[in-house]
Amino acid sequence: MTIDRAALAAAIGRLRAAMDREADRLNAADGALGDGDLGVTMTRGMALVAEAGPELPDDLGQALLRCAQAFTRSSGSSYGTLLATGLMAMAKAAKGRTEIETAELAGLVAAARDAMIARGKAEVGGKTVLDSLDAVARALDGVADPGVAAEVARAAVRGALDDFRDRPATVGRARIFAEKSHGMDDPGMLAMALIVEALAPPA
Amino acid sequence: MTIDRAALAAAIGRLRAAMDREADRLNAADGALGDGDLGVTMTRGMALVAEAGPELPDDLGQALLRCAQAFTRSSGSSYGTLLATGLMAMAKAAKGRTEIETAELAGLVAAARDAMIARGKAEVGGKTVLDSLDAVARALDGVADPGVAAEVARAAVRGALDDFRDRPATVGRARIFAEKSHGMDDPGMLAMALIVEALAPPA
Amino acid sequence: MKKILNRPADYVDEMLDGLVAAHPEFYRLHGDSHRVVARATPGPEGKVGIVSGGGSGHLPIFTGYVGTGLLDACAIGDVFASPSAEQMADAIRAADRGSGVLRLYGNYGGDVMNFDMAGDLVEFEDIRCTTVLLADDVASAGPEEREKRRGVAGMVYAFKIAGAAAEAGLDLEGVTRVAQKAADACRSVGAALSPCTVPQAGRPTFEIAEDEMEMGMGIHGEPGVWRDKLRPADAIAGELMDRLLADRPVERGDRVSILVNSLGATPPEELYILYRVVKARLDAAGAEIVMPLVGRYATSMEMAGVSFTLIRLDEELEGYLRAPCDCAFWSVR
Amino acid sequence: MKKILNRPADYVDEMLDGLVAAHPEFYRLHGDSHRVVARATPGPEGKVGIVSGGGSGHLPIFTGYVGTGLLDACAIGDVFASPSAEQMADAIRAADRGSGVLRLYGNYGGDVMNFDMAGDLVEFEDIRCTTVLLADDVASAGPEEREKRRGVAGMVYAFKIAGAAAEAGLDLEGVTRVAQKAADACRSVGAALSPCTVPQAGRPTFEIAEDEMEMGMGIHGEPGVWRDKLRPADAIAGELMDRLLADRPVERGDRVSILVNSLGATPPEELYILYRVVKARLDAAGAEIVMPLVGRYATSMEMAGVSFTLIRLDEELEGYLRAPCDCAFWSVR
Ligand SMILES: Nc1ncnc2c1ncn2[C@@H]1O[C@H](COP(=O)(O)OP(=O)(O)O)[C@@H](O)[C@H]1O
Ligand SMILES: Nc1ncnc2c1ncn2[C@@H]1O[C@H](COP(=O)(O)OP(=O)(O)O)[C@@H](O)[C@H]1O
Ligand SMILES: [Mg+2]
Ligand SMILES: [Mg+2]
Ligand SMILES: [Mg+2]
Ligand SMILES: [Mg+2]
Repeated sequence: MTIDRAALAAAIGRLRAAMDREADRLNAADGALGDGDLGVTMTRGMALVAEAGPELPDDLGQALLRCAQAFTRSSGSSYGTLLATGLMAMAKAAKGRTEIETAELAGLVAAARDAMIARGKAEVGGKTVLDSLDAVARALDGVADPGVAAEVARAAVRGALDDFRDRPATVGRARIFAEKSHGMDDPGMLAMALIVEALAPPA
Repeated sequence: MTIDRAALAAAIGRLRAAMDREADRLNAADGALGDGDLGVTMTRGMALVAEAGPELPDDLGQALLRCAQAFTRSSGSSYGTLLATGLMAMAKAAKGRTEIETAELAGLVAAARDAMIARGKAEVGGKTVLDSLDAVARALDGVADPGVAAEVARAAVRGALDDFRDRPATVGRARIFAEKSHGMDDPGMLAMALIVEALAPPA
Repeated sequence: MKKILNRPADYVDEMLDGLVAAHPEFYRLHGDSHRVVARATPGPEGKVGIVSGGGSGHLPIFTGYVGTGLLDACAIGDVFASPSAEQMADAIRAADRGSGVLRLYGNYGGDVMNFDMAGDLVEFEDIRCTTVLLADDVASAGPEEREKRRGVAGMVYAFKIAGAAAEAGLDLEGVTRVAQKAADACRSVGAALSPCTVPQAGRPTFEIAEDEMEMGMGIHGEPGVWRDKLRPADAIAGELMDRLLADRPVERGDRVSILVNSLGATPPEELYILYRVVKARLDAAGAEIVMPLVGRYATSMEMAGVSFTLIRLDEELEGYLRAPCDCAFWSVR
Repeated sequence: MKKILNRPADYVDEMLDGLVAAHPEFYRLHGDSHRVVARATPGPEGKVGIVSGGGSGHLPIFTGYVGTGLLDACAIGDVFASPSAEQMADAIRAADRGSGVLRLYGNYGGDVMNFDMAGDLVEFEDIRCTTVLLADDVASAGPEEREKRRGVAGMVYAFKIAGAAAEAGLDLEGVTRVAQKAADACRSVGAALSPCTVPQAGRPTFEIAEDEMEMGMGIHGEPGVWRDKLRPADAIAGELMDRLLADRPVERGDRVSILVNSLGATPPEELYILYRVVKARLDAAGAEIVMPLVGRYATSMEMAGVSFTLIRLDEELEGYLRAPCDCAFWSVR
């Protein structure tokens, strides 16, 4: 299976539904360590992305750029801006393409991760969304089968949550709750787990 | 007995001591219905009057003017300003005199009362210091014997307190506590009772 | 509310020390009572003087408005307490440039007695004085007893307009007439959300529940017209406007200015939310808004709440309102 | 604290509506996001533009300082939240007069990401951008990590000085250099007494006992260096000065300006009480105070507390600090 305009549109629909469903959970997770707006960020952002849905161009680069722009318009929250940054990097890589193979996914996720590192000036290992993306990119490396890809990606985001749960937050608003953050999921990592699970649902 | 410079100086001493002694009581009475500064007003004012004491001129008009000025300097509280106003009226009446007879006291108190009515734009009957002075002026009318004068003056200020205790306050800060003021002494009337008792102590 | 202070008894003196230290180009202490503030550079010889005075705790009122095109001097008492007659007399002396002095202040019993007494004191020195009282708070008495009303933020307009008239060279009668016209043209009303603490008393001026407000309350916590649950901003603004306009309706074509004033803690963000309604109401009534003022112009330290002051302008008042003025808290050019 | 508002979600939009309605001579909304405020009359063609931006709730920061000799445009987010990159890009577009735009704002992660992203967005439109970050809060990181410090009231000086440099006709490099010099010359520190409430959160930003204060707390309630019983004014002022001077000592003959700033609810009376100590300390150190600022220049709505900002001036900075500026909240002539 390759990813094309139709697959992207379907994924957007699933993502939007997932974010609407999980908004309260994300707000609560962010409320414990930050300002409690992560659910709002994701539902608002995905609503704007979904609006663009019906008119998505076939060029996947252009299509991903539209998604990125929806996030730059919808809010100024860190997560939204980082997602926009990651989507833009993926858009650049996909420019002119109407189909993308599973084998290319690892590279795209890594590109997003690296752009987000540059934007946010944080590093992998700091208990942020970067660690989720890093785990997914590494898990996908060399995987060409769609089903396997979905499975390892899901396992990777969940694994990242488990690996970092007992570490202190080091970045963003959560940093001032470094003590308290032990044993708690980073809200951005949790959001990425929900995103991956919506993009790659179990068969 | 006539009133002269020496008698005035002695009276000032007694008044100052009385106000120092009763300051808390006056503050408390004013605190219940106003801003709670009446004790401060009286102790500060009498301290300044007492400072002027040693150099009091023989001219009782001039001497009373000094006392009035001490009150205009010491504070801007209503009571201090009214006392200064009354003292000035008495000073005017006593100008050039070195001795005052008991029989003249009623007229002097009435002059003070009238000047204070003009200054404060309130009327007799409103449960204020005016009612105390009015009662004293009326009681002293036609009294020439110092001992009798002292006795009727004391009786008059106490009587005024009793007569007005159950009426509502109508003037000054206490007015907004008209309801609450039933059964409570007006702080300015209470102060005048203490003043009269210090000026005319029981034999 | 918490306060940053040293000894409560020193609050006012230290505040004034800081004020003149920070703005020596505007203010100086006059005389030796330490409670009279005068212009750093006196107005020109022959200018009519304007003094005001009252209790501390209302900055910029009163002292803050000493400046060009505003007041010449000011006597200031303890927090919420009148200055003494002698201090007021000193302020009159500082303000006098040989052409007499207007006493322009709020209608509070103690202040009135002391300013009257101060007038008696300076009479001996041949300083001519007139008086204009602000009695602009419509919640404090009905229209049939207007002279009993408290003076609140209307003072800001009166200081500005009378100050400009004096600067323009009007004589004492002229300045007094203009000030009286300005005072008569002002209507104010406020709503309080939380009290403030008088330093020497050490406790809040009144008690109010965490979800309540009081409509029509005075700036020292004098009782208002109702107390109830806190209402939405638009309802509060609507009722304040209702009360102002009921007391003195505006007519199509009227020119007005409006002051949307914070009592202290209420931030400008909230004043601007209220201003939308103010503007919509005056627009709907067909009035033209001139030089609206939004901010902290007359306060009660850290009290939360707002007041609105509406002034109806004629050509003369508008001219003086727009004239230049300058002090540490307000400058118009 | 009680707030005067309608729906919390409308707080910022309604505030901006009121702001532009009250002061159309200074401000207008630009674009259709409703969150970009620009000068009513744009600066002259060829002038370097200056934009700022950040969360709402800090008036006059940020929006209030759009005006002549100050900012050209500003993007403003929800209370204490960054505006979006697209809104910042719009502010940059509004500010551009053909000679590039300086982004001048406080060092907060979200704002930095968004302003960087905004720069990427306008790069396609050939608008040249530079960046100067304020990182003046000495309590937020040690001197060895200065670039990690939060940006607080130092912005006021930076806006004023950079704004004057742009008005004077310096090019983008020149304005950026002057802004960076001003930012580097600023040190700030604050103390909080009580929190404020973010409308959409509906609860205080932090909890603090009725008799406590927190030294070094950030303007959004970020933790400070100690929390203890409320101290006397002179002790608070002394410690704030100690911290500023420890981070960057002044020397005999230095020319400095100091901002004694209220975080919102703290009244000017208390600022002046503090100013006595500030002046005594700087006098004792042999520094000359130029144009001291005392008031509410950078706030957190109804938060009680103060901050001090000390800036060391050279001839160039002092000239730009004294240059004229004009907006609804501050005017220098
Ligand atoms: N500089 C950064 N680099 C990488 N991830 C970050 C950074 N800042 C925040 N995040 C991620 O974003 C999440 C918080 O996002 P969000 O709630 O939008 O932040 P805010 O509301 O503070 O702007 C964090 O849990 C973290 O995963
Ligand atoms: N206008 C007035 N006329 C007569 N007496 C007055 C007047 N105002 C106040 N008083 C008297 O003064 C007393 C209060 O004095 P004081 O505490 O000095 O007032 P405040 O602190 O409000 O200035 C009252 O109890 C009353 O007797
Ligand atoms: Mg958040
Ligand atoms: Mg946020
Ligand atoms: Mg009293
Ligand atoms: Mg009093």
